[in-house]
Amino acid sequence: MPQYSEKVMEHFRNPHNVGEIENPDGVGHVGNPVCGDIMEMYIKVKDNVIVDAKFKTFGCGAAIATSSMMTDLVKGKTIEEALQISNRAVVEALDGLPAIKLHCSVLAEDALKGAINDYLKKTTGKGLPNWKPHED
Amino acid sequence: MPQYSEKVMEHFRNPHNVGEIENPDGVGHVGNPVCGDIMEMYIKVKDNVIVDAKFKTFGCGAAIATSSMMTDLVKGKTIEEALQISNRAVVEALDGLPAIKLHCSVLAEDALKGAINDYLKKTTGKGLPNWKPHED
Amino acid sequence: MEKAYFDYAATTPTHPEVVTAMLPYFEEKFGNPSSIHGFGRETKAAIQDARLKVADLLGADQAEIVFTGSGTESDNFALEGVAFSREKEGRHIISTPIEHHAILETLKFLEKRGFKVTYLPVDQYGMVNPEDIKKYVNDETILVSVMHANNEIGTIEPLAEISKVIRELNINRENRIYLHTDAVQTVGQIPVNVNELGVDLLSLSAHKFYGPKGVGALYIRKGTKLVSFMHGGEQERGRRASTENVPGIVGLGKACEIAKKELPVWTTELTRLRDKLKNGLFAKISDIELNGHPTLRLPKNLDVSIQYVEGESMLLSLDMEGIAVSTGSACSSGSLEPSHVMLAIGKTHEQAHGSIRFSLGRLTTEKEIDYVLEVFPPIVERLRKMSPLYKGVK
Amino acid sequence: MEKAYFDYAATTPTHPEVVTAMLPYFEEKFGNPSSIHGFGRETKAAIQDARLKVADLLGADQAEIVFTGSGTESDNFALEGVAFSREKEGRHIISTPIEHHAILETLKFLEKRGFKVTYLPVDQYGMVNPEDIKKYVNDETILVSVMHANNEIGTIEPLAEISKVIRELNINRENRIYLHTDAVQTVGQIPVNVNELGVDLLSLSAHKFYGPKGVGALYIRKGTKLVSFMHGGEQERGRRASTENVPGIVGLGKACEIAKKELPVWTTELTRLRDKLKNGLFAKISDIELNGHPTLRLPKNLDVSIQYVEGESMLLSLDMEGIAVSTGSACSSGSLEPSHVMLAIGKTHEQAHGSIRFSLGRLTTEKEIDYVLEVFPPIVERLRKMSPLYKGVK
Ligand SMILES: Cc1ncc(COP(=O)(O)O)c(C=O)c1O
Ligand SMILES: Cc1ncc(COP(=O)(O)O)c(C=O)c1O
Repeated sequence: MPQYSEKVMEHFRNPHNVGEIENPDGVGHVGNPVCGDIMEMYIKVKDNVIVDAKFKTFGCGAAIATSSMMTDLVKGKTIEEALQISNRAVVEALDGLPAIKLHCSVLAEDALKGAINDYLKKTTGKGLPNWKPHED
Repeated sequence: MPQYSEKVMEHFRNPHNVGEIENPDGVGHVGNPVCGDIMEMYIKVKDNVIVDAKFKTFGCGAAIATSSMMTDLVKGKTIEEALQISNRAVVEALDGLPAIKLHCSVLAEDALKGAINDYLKKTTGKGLPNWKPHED
Repeated sequence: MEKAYFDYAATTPTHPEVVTAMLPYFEEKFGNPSSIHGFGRETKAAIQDARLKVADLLGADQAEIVFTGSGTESDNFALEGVAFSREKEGRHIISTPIEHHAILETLKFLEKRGFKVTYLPVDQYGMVNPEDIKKYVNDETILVSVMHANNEIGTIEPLAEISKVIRELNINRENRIYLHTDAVQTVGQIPVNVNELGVDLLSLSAHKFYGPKGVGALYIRKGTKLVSFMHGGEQERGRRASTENVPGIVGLGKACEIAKKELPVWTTELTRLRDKLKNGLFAKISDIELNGHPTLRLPKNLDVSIQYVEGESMLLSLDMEGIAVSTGSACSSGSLEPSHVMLAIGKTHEQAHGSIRFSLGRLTTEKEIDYVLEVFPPIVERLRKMSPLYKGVK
Repeated sequence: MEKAYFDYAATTPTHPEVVTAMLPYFEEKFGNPSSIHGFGRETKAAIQDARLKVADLLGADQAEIVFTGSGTESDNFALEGVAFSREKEGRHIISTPIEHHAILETLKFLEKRGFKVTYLPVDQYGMVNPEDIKKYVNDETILVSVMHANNEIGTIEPLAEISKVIRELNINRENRIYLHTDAVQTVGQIPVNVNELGVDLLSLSAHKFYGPKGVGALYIRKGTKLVSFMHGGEQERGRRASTENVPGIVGLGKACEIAKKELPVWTTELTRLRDKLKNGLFAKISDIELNGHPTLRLPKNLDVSIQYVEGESMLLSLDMEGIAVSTGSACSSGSLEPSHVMLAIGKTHEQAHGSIRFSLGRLTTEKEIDYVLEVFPPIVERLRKMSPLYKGVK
């Protein structure tokens, strides 16, 4: 049972970038109801830069906060920069997560990679090399 | 651990008939340090009637109270009457004893019988038939 | 911020009269009940007085009550006590999949030590069918343990019928089957009588009905064979070692005394408030369903599954408004699995993850119910807007 | 009637500051620490704070402290926890014959379940010789349990030397021998540091040092293998199930905090008063002897055997004067055997039956000592006059 940081609660209370993007350039969809967390991430890309990102999440406080933080972090980043954002970066930006909630940050990383994969497939015909979501 | 009746405590506080009788007509000696209780009972007999009884006891509250009560009960009784006084009569006269203390009343009965046995031996040459103290 | 506590099934505030009853036993009447001197006799008498009150509430004899450190200890004591004292007669135990962890984990421990456990099926309300016991019983069966009411979904099990079935079976058996019930959620909350239920062993915990935390009791019917769980001194007639928690035991006694008096009022009032809450939520929130039995349930309990939203996020959102509830979602349990109870009654993972338990108590007010009805529907709405599962529904 | 409590080794009055610290956790801060909502977070934090205080007193890490329901539970937990988790590595345990019943009875339970126990010899003071462990250890040995100080005769065991011996033995072993100590009589009373003692497991109980009854703790050194004793929920990181006794735990924490500060004062003052009592009694009563070690003993403890008189009768006579003491006589134990400790150190039954323990505490006054010195010698005299054993002596 988690003790969340103030930062996590802030993002949970007022999550940034909630919603869908119409005609997105990439969509990532990860998780399933069995594990209790589902994330959808939408990105809009212009000149190789992520100009907008939004999410929809079914999940716990940590799932919502990591989604919110991840969308914050990627905005304005190039695709290459965005791919460097690890789940650990999200956790740090949130001032930490309880151990049993770390998997939520992995999910957020997966959702982003999924969206980028989708974007690359659409634009280059090839997705991220060897990419598939983590097993839960 | 015992919860004593008021009557037991009365006899413990102010035991009756403590001491020895000089030139007793009978002495009973029962118990041993291993079991934690030792009783000595002295009787003075006149015309087959116990005219005096005294005791010395090493033992717990119940041991002292039962000794005191037993000496009270036998005084004025004939030998035959005295032999009818069971440990249960002592317990009743004391308004009961905790279960783990019942053996003290048995000891008091034994001490009395021992004294009577001694008296009979001295006077008739024969003790109580088949008498020996209870095993502890 | 307004505060509204709806988690009485998790624990209750100690009743002020209980605290008052306990207080003298800390500084003033502090003797060890095993001591012979006056300080000890005083507290020994206090424990005995408490024992009478517990026995009175249960319709038991005082000699059948053993004080323990909690509901969990009572459960461990009952199961291990029977198992280890009767293993030569048989090593088979029957229970249910919806028991509290205090039962389930103890059964697992016993399974590792050579015992076999069969879990009775339960229906969609979590209800056991007493007749099933006949199917699962075998020559080795020494114990049946079925909880009196479920802590999560509130369903009350047919204990009297279960004990009837067992009594019939026992007629033709050499190794009598004992019946234990975990009544942690019922004692002090609905009428519980050990003879009407026909149980041999019954666990209770003080903090679930306005007594203090850290004290419980085990009812042990006369003649029931049971080895000690806590080994040591001769306390509790040699059945439970350790210096007695005198203030706690006195508090438990007082809680039983109060419950005995107040129970009828609590039951009617909680049923009324709970139903108001239920009707209000069902009117204001779509795609919501009740978990547990519609009528044979604890008056205090309202457990619902709300589709498209996850339990912890609802719980935290309610917490931000000062409302305390509980959830069967994995996310709150410290494990990654959602409530075993929800899964056992055939709910989907999604339903389990979306479950919220409101449990009411003697201090619950009409105003608190209104507050939840005002605050909760917009929370659900807001979280649903965020939920990818809700899309198709809009 | 004057009152003088000399039974602090049996239990202590809860410190007023401890009661004050506990009070808010009954009615106000009553949440279940396992609950995620604010009511739960509040009490979870309180428990964590208490854990730090216990760890601080013992020189341990907070993660090494598990709260339990009592000293007895800690003892049962330690022994069964090690035994059941390491039975594949070996089934031999070494202990002493002067342990508390909480240890001895648990060992008996384990013996019935296939474990072998060796009891180290003790000398006339109850002292263990650490070198003896080398003689009794075998390939199957998984645990040594030696109490830190004896509750009856006050002797302090050479734990640091014992742990040194075990450390040396462990160098050449695959199955490491664990060292457990029952420190119920020392924690909060003399300095206890888990690293200086070199123990893997240590039991303590709050009510022995001005904390509340019904709460204890087990120190578990990091990496120590141990199965749970109480099975159920995930409390205490899964090591001890059951809703936490929040007020009790807060009280234990406070008691540790107070002890840490007051310990040096208590120790000197109790030693002074105890020695005054001892010198007074030895001057005024003939045929009296000290039980336990003359110097390596608890400051609070004065245990004597008084010839020709039985313990319970002295105890009751003192009680009539308002003085509370304890005795190793059979007559007070509920069994017919006198103190196993007295017999183990080679005392005769008579000496055992004539033993009286005075144990002092922080509220003991000079005046109380004077009162005992005035009242007790005539009691002995009176009872000796009644004693058939005294005859030859007069
Ligand atoms: C049904 C049931 N059994 C057992 C327990 C355990 O009781 P305690 O927390 O007092 O150990 C609880 C509550 O936690 C419960 O609801
Ligand atoms: C040495 C020792 N160990 C264990 C215990 C048991 O502690 P508790 O009574 O808290 O269970 C005691 C006191 O009763 C004791 O003195």
